Amino acid sequence: MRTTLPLAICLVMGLLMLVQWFVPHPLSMELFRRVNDWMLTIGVFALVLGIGSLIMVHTRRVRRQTANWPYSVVVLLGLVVTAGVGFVEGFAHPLRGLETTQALPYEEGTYTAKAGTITIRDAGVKGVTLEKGDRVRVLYEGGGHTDALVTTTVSDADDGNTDGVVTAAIAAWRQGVPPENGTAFAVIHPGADVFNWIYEYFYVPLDSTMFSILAFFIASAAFRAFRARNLEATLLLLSACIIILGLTTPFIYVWGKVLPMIPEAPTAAKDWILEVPNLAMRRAIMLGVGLGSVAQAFRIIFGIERTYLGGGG
Amino acid sequence: MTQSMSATLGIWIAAILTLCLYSFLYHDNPFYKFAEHLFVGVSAGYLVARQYFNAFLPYVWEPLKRGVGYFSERDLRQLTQAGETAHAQPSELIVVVPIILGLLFFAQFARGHGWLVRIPVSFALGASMGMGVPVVFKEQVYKQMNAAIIPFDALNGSAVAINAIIVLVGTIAALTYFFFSMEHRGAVGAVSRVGMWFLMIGFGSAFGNTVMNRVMLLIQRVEFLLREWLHLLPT
Amino acid sequence: MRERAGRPSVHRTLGAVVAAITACLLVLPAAYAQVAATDVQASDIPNDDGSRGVQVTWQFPTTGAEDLKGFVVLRRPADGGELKPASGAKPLAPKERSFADKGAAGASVKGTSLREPSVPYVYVVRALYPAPPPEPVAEPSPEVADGEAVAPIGPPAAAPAEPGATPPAAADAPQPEPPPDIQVDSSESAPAKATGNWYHTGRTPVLLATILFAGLLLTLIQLAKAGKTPKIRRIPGLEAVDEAIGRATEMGRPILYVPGIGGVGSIATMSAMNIYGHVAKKAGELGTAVRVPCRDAIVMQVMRTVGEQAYTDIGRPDAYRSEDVFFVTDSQFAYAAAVDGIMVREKPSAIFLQGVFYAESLILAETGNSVGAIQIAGTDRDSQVPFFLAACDYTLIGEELFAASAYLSHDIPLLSTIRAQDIGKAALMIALIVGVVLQFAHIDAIAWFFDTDLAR
Amino acid sequence: MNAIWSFIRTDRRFIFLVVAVTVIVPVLVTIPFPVPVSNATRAAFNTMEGLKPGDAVLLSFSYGPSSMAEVQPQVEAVMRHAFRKGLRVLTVSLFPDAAPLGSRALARVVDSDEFRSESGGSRLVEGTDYVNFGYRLGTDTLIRRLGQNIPQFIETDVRGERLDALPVMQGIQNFDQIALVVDFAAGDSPDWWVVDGQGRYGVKVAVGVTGVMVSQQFPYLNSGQLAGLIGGGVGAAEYENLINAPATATRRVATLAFVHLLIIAIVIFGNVLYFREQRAAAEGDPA
Repeated sequence: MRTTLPLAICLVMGLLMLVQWFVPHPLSMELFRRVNDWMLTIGVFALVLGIGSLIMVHTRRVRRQTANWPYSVVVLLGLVVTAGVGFVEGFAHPLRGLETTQALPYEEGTYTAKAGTITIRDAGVKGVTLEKGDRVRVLYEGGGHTDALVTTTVSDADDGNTDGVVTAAIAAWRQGVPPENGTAFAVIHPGADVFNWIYEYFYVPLDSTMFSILAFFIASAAFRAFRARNLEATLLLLSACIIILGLTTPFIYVWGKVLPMIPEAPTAAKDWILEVPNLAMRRAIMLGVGLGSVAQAFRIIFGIERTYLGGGG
Repeated sequence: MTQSMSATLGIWIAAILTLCLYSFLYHDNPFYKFAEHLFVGVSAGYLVARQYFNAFLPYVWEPLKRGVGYFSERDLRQLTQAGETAHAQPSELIVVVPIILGLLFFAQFARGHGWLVRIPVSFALGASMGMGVPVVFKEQVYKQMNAAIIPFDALNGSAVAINAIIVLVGTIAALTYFFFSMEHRGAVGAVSRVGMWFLMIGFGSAFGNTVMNRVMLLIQRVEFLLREWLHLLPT
Repeated sequence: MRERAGRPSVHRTLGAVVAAITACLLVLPAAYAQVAATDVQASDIPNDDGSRGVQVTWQFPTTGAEDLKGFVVLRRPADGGELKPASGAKPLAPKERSFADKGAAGASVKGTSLREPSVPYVYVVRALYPAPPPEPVAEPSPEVADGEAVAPIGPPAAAPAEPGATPPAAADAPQPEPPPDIQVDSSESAPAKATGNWYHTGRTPVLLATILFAGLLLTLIQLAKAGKTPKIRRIPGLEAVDEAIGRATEMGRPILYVPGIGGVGSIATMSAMNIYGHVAKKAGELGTAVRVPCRDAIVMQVMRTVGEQAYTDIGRPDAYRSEDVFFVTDSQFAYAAAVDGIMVREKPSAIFLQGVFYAESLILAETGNSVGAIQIAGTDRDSQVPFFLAACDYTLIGEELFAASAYLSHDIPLLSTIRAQDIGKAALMIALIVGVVLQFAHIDAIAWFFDTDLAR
Repeated sequence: MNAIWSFIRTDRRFIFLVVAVTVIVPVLVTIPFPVPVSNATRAAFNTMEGLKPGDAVLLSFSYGPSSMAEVQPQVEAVMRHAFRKGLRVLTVSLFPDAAPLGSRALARVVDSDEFRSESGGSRLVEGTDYVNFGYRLGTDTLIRRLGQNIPQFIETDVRGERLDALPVMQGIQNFDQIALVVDFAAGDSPDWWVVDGQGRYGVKVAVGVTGVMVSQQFPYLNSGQLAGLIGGGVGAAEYENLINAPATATRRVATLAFVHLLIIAIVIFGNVLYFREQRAAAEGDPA
């Protein structure tokens, strides 16, 4: 039971999805979609375990005051603050979730503002929902603007037709008095701005900096590893150097001046390596890896390889 | 050029974090440790919120709600807008199958029932392996085989012909290197040695080609520090 | 006769073409040859889920109708109803001889991949000609066998659908400004319906390979069980595994096992799990800790199962610590930064980098190298192999990683699957050589077999 | 002397320092470098140069933020060239990630000094001189749909204006009226354009790609299926050079050249060290 059931599930799912690829029928497409959705669902639960593991590791460090424990506080704070901001902002605007603020400027329609309501006539609001918490902004002709908060969610479709005429209940205008009727206005759907600010100014720079650190490591790896120890190592280093020089514009320029009879040689050599030996070797790896992957997949489907279940069972 | 307060603050934070990470190149130090742990925390927090709104709600919660016919005011509004009536869709309840599969992960905490964890694992594994087989055959094996043969249809000019033959020889030699069930001695050894040369030239070219890309990323980063942060460069 | 209407015979087609050409020649002096499309055929587009609709094809003479403006394809439900244009507002170019009517497909069911049942349609192809100048009107020739000219009045639906009906003369119609085009309709096609198909014929070559390979695999396993033990060549990177674990034990420092950033669905990650099983056993016997930072929660889960079993197998289940297998974060570079931190702080003496790696490969390998660990790497991403070659002591290239599990376990069924792979490779090599030779003779049978465009 | 050498050999931080200096100094002090032009980039330039004012070019954006460093300058250079020639510029994004980057490039070029009118605004008018279709779903299917009928499939531009009403779209039905397509790619999209756009509908196609993708495009270039190829940051700099408007790419490529030469120097230096050691070892151990 403990081994047979998982192996049977694996076999059935494997063969089912294998056959599915050969069947273009909608039922088969639906099966494919469902199984993929289900794997996403399963992943959500696994993630709970993963995040749980992360939290456990770091709370334990804090509790036991092991070396570097203050940094574990940083991890936990980063986690709680980022996720917390995401939840607060996401729940505040459930329709838009974690999107950033969107402003829909309308320049062709008209609005009629009264105390407590505003009526918007514009093709752009056809079918649009003004959510509670959205803001209507009216732009003054000479510059500047005034805002009002939408107090109840209302949609263009509420009156039975999507004619692009919406009347929304609003709170007081920020500037006190309702603006004169006019044509320049916008609807602002506030979004998860703090959450996205964290993403843009914490996550993105950290991510791209870590990526760019590779430029340093590539240099130190080249220094240490590119030694002409034997024929294979020499081929590796020569091929790398030819490619690099073929992409170095001043080198090509100087080459063209010194050897004008073969001015294109560095580029041509670079291209030849990429197009001929490189292509051959990549093709071989792809074919080999392709067959290897299929064999591995069959090993798992047929239950020959069962390490993932924890040994022979 | 005016920047909003939040953008200015953000650029300062981004610049300082950038320098913290670069400090690792000198030595592991408190600044790097801080940035590294912050990076882990923020990325995990980002993941949690994203997964909640983009995976948990649409793939777990909403189908359950639709299945039992519980609709929020907002759902109802959307349904009527789409011209549909709100009624329970029991077929959606099939989502309990993956939910149970997912919950089985927690069986590891129940003594004696740990083996139940194998069920969701074998489900996900079996399905992805099954999906993989034909696609790998088509995308890797068939496509490459076809591409390897086609050039011999119209060989115009000796240079093209020689290159096509070198590619063919290189492919076969490099494939020979990956033969496992025989020792690489004698003729097989010689061919697989040639295959190794092709592999090395190919790996070298991949290395050389990547240098440009990585250095460009570093230049972009340095430009950020010097322009957006320090304003040493014209915008 | 009913049947013949559904499947126009060659004679009839030829006759129509000849008649059409004759008609053209007859009216040529007037320069307004109004030939109709002939042999309109409609059929379900095969190898799809029904969404690509119905393919409509027709014949049209290549000469004699130079002033043809284009075609409009019209359809009506087979059980009656009006003819409506199916090919959009703008006419199809005169060179077209076929049209895929996506509109005939059943509507997709919202939120699913299912489709509503589709309706069978009957098709008519309408040829459009510029209206003649008001004065001399060329009478459409009655010899036009398989179609008729239709006066340009009203909406297209007003066109008579009955073949052989006497066409009203164009001149009789009122002449609005600008004059509308002259419309010449073909006769109706047999009904056709867009359906989902149960087998994709273009994928037969892949099916063949799948069955052959699976059969080969299972046969070899049976043979191996009957006592034919397969041999396998030395793989240096794998021979070093035990050495690396031993060294870590001597130095009293932990082992770091990095399973890459792939998910559980990727084959390289699976191989990484298998190698981990072996490493955990060896290290467990020697009492050395193996630390496993994970980027994917399911991978972490499986790694824990594998580790637990490994310790059970060597009889020390209590020595297994599940917290040694832990989740870091799913962000690629945050993961790399954290693993770098572990490397410089815990100074492992052996580092395994096995599985799927992208750009972070060199970040990890260089840092590992700088702390002086013995490093064994393996990945199926050929673009990352050079960085492992540069910074690690041993590198498993591509397929070698997949072979590792069989190699380390000495399990006979597993070893025989490696042999199956080799036979597969040999078959590919032979196919390659034969294919190239045949290609010189302009026989593209093998290239065709491997053509993936058919399988789309 | 030997002590310094052994320090360099054992401490890679020396290399890090040199790399940092080699990047920062050229970024700060712009050093003009000659950029020789490759045939592939020249072919792209000549194709564009051969078009007549009023011809339509379709720019297809199929890249993302991670390939921006190389591709974005290509987009700006090609766009600038097209506007200079008085061509009608149509843009479409094949991936959602690409849409903001494409719009940003469009805004930068349109609002640049070169196209400023006397009144201070840009003399290029959206809808008259150019149109942005935004992101459209469908990848390769999209290309086939565009080949059949552009206004019918796209309907409205990114602002929601109907295409039939836009002066820039007058007379444009399908690929027959598109003089050239330039695809800016970081993935498989050149294949789609060559197979579906060029192969099926016969439209002329040129591509701008990231450095790592260049080699895969050569078969297409040789067979004439591609009318030009701009490869990576270097290709972008070449194009900037050809249209005589050196910008981001020219500056970055100058810096890149220093780092490239540095790496070559590092490799040579490493080998010199290696052979010295070998010789020393051989002399010290005559057996």
